Amino acid sequence: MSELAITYEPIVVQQCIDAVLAPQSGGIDVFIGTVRDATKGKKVLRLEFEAYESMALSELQRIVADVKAKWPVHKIVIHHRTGVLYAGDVAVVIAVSAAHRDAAFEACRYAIDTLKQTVPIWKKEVFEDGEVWVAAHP
Amino acid sequence: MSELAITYEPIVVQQCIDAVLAPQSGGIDVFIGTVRDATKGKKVLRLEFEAYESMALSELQRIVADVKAKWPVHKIVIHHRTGVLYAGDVAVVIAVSAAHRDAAFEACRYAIDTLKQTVPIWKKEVFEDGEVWVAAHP
Amino acid sequence: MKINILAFGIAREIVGSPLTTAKLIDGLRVQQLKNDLEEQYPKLKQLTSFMIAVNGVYAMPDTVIEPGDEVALIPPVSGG
Amino acid sequence: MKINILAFGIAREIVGSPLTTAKLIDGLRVQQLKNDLEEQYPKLKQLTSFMIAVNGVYAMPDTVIEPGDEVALIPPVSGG
Repeated sequence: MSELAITYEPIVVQQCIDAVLAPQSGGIDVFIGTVRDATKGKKVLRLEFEAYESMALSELQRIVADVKAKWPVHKIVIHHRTGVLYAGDVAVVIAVSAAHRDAAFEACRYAIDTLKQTVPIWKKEVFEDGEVWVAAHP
Repeated sequence: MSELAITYEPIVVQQCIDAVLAPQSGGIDVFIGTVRDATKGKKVLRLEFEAYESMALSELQRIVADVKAKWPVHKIVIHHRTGVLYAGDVAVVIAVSAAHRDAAFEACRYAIDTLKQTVPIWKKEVFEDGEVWVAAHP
Repeated sequence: MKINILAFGIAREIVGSPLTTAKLIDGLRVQQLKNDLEEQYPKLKQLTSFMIAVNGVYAMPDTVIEPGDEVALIPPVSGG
Repeated sequence: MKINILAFGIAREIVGSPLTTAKLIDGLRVQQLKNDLEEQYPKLKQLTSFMIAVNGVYAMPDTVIEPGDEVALIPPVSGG
């Protein structure tokens, strides 16, 4: 399975975990971003994700390189979904294995924080009475 | 599925994740503790886990209560395996869901750190030339 | 020179198309392109941020746009 | 009074059994039981730590052991 993916298909969390399992690893941290059914108390009907796919993959590659330079991690997998998602659907999975849990937790946290700041993926929240591109306006 | 378990059966990570998924959740953090094939460069043949089960469950319950008092988490699942485990086997899974990732990451980290300090579970590392109860001696 | 410009998310909605072809002066820098676009599409100025990527990399304001470059309008990202 | 004492991990190996029955004086406190056990099994003193749980809860040194209590020897835990 590929380390990085931007995909229209549902993400299978177990496959991401299996891909980072390594006999020398003692800890795996996994972050799973899911679609919430409401934002600030307002019901969300669906989310629509789009990506600038080639650039998103190269920005993800940069995150992986940064992570490997900063922490002694064994393997890292980042899969992000695009298209139309509903409450409870998995939008992103980041799995990181390391010999010890410190590195796994810190690297996973850094990866999702940086993804949200730099990777060209956008989501539109669709409500009953309108839609909003998340973070687009102050 | 029960929130807390000490079990001889293999832990199915996906079931732990499914159990914390909630439509109001936006982030799930999962820690998976696995058996390493070596400790300080020495090959580990197997690990043997034992638990003081009734007390372990009540200490886990205390961790869950602490977590829920400290962070706005939705659901938390902690499953720990006992018996004989080999390299790559899953020894513990902690899954935490929350509206936002901060709480999920911090609560999951707190839970595994506290588990390792307070929950009466013991592991013996078996090497080719002997065996050692982990952390027993200074 | 003629150049293809990709637009994503709300920027795509503001410019009205995921791909537009613009006629740019030779030696145009990213900052000037940004200014021109904001003049043509004032709604771009209302965004929290608005970046230009050239060939799949966030571009510096003084980067010169070359013929054949892939230019993209990047509104605030919101993945995850 | 007679009392059942559970032992786990390396403590079980040191005392030689997962369950022993000890004859304790009435009103015995946890600290005294600990001292008595360390005298009887000096290897307990070599552990990084050695706690006593009474009825499934870590016990304070001055806790009095009552008839029918479940007492357990808790060497350094190492789950996870």
